[in-house]
Amino acid sequence: MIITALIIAISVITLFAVLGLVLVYMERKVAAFMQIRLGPMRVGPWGIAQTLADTVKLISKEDIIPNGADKFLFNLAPLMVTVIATLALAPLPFSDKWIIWDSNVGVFYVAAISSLTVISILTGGWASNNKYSLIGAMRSGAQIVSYELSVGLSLVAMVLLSGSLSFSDIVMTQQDAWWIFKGHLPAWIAFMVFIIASTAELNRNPFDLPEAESELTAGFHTEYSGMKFALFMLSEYINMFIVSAVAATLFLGGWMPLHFGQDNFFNHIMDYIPPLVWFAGKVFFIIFLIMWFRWTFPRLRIDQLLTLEWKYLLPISLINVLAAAWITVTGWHF
Amino acid sequence: MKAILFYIFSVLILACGIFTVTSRKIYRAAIFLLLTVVSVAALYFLMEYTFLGVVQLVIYAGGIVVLILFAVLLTHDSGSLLPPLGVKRTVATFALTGTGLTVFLYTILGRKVEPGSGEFNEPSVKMIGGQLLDLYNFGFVLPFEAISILLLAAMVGCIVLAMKFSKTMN
Amino acid sequence: MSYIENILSTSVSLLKGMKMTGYYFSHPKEIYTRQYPENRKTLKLPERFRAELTMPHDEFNRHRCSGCTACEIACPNGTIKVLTYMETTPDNKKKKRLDTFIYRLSMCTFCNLCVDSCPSDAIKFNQHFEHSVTERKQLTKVLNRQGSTVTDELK
Amino acid sequence: MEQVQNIVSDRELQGSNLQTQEYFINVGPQHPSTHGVLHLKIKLDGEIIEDVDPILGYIHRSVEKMCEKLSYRQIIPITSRMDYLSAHINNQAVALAVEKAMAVEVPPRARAIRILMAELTRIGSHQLWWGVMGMDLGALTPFFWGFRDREMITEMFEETCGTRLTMNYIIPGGVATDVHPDFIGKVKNYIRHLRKKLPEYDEILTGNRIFIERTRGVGYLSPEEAVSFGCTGPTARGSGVSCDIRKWHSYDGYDKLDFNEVLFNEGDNLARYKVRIKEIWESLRIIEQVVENFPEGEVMGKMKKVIKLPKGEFYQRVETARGELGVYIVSDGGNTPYRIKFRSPNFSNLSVLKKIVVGSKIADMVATMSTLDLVIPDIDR
Repeated sequence: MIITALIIAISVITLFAVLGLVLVYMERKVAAFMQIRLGPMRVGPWGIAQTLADTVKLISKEDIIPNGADKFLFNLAPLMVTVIATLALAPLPFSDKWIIWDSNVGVFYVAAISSLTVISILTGGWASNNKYSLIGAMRSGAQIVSYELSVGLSLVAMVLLSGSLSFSDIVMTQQDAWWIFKGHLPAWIAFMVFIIASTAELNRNPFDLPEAESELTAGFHTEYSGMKFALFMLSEYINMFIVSAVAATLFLGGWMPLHFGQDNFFNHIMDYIPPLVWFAGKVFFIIFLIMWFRWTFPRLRIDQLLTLEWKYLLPISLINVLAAAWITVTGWHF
Repeated sequence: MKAILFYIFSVLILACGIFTVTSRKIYRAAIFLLLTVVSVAALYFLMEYTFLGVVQLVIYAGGIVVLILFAVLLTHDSGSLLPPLGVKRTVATFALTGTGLTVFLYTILGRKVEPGSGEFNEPSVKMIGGQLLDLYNFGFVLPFEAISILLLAAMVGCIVLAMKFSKTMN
Repeated sequence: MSYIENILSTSVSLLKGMKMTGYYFSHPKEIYTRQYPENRKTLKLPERFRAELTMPHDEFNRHRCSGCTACEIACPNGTIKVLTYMETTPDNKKKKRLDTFIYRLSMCTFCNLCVDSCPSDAIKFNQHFEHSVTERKQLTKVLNRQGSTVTDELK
Repeated sequence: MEQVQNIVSDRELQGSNLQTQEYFINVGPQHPSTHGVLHLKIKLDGEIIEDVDPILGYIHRSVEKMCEKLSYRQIIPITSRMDYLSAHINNQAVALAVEKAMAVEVPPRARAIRILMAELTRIGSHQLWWGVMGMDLGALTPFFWGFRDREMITEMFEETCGTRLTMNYIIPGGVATDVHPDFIGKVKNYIRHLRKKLPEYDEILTGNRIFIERTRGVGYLSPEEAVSFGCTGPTARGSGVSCDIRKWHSYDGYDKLDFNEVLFNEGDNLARYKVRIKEIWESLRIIEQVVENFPEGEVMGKMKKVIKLPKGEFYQRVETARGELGVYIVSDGGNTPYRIKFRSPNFSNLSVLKKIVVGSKIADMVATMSTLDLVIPDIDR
């Protein structure tokens, strides 16, 4: 048991490192291409080793703790944010066999863990003893707490449709078709609300108010440098991966191949592609979508951010839950 | 393995609990409270009572501690040390906690605890949900609805209190 | 009803923006980046580009500066310092000769006034734009070469 | 309900027992939204701005005093460094003032070149501003698109003037050199390019709902205030104040060209934004007209080698990309000015900041500062 635990721990850490490297590189390339630039080109062919070089740089940088900061909490915050991101990884099914912890309350668990992220941001912002950081922390508090509702409700809609809280069960219910195809309008609406609200929970543009570059310089992590900053950044990308994985699992069938109808030639071809590839493909599609948002839209103002949640997303997702319940009760989905 | 984890978490709970009440920085106290709450959730997970563990995380860590932190952030001077307790207060606190501990131990020790069968089955989520919204079979639909209405009333009250009324509205 | 219209029109406007960025993402031909140190060989600077003041010397190590200090006067911020000495020519006339032509690159604003004011076209700007040096004093340059003389026509 | 209202208003009247603290933040001198070394002391109530106190002087170089020591020809390169995004137009202002004082006739080709350069400068400045505006609102992509289009203008400048930013090209009597032989062709190409790319600006930013929400109704500047604070340029024209110097006090032959003064009456950030976008279109029209009838001939009028202004006071104003730039020269008959004063548009435009951002949110202040289009070296000089 200890050996299994060790193997899992090592593979999770490896996954973290690789994901961090790949996603940062991907973000920079996506941004560059949208901005008619080439992006990193120097380190390795097409700049592939750029993020590796950046990591080395970040490790070797001086670790600055500002005067008057609460040292204990200042050091704790980046650790907390990384640990929370790690915890949320546990119940996600990467393929039909690869799942760390097949929990029967997986969806609920991920929602619960992701609600803790705000604490580390609040702590980081408060402990920095910087006014910009404090404003950023306050903003992120208001933002994450409100958007959690919409995320939760869109999850509830999907849980209603699939009738289970367990990720592996939810994937199994999509054997014939993904929920986005057979869930009618409620699944679509839940998908969109989930993507929007989780972008907000990730503090990414257009909802990046806690770090608003042009207003608060870097918001809650203004004072962080070196590896501590890297941990904040890493956990942002890990969280992005988790959100995309959840969306892929709930709406796009997780590791399930694309199937149309019953037992035909097309389905058999699709079955040859390994489940892990399906899963990764879907996850990276959603990650790309979130990146696309970031490099297109301007940032919202704080009151508009809250208006969007409380006047639009929340009522819509409440009605959507009702509709999903109706569909489930009447059995309208295929 | 489980026993080791149990002791680790128990020590964490106790230590963080003590730090929570002795820390003189209010924000640190809240963070220690968070660690306590999360460690309790970890114990639930250890007992494979995952649903309760998750509920613990959502309500206590994700809800109450965040609320406390928010309140702390909104107050200025949250970074300065709280004044140390006076002698009177220290004595009173010790007396109160001592009484509580005595009552608690008395009750626990007075009862004979039977060792369980060893097998423990977590009620499925479906069962919990069914029981919560059941009209019959000792279901909890009435308290559930009553609490819903109470919370709704509280929410409306909050909004009314927080709303700013312009002079022209009067 | 305006509620739903609002949502729809917003989505349309946002999708338009995403279409634009998507267009550029999928058309790498539009990329405008020029990779500078790599393209040094193909880099073409316009002939009028002003990068650094130089004093051209011919093959006999002769320059065209008569040491009249017109450039020094024309310079708005004292970039140029012309040091001269008096030389007695064979026919016993006293003539001003250039000793050292000091050019402080760190102060130059590349306004071209010195070149404009020069009566004998002794100085001009070249296209060597890579100015970075490791020490500040390297930015102070002497433009006339070691042992150089003035051309015959200005003698 | 009424009772609740009474309770609330009573509590408001008595003053709450809760103590709130004013929150001071220093924005700048190094801050991404000030685009230079501007320092704003801001008093905050939560997210809402209660007071703004701009502190200037971090980049003061005493340009005016320096100019008293310099000849009129030497002043030109110094002026390029005030509003570095309108370098050509700054040069033009001094050149025009000197020409006015000496009553020098500028050849038509030089005048056409001046208009071309000025309008290209205006387009380039507005493009840079457009990109930066997007960046201030959190959209980074427009920044690069704006810079791409401005880069082409800068390259044309580089080819003709020899420099990219600080030109020293428009000088008393005409222009320093004739344009590069390729210049006209490149301008024509550029017009074609920009006519294709400008609608993209609208698609990514102007039409975007988030952008509209962020700018519409924000930072309202009434026409009366615009006039009383001395605002000029797109800032005032967004409030419906007609102040285009090219129309009202035409110079260098602008009166012979067909173009409109862009006016919007809303007075908010969106109006100021639209003014600038429309001005790019108008500038394109001007450039097209000039390019079609590009005169031949000399580019330099009859100027003496040493410029000496007659005794007296001379004033000349021009329309830079940011508003009215005035040059006031007092001459004692020598070859240097006795006193020179620049009326810079940015100083007046900044002074209105406090008036329009108090009561709005921090994010609105960033957007408003962005639409005022401040160039800090021009404020401090």
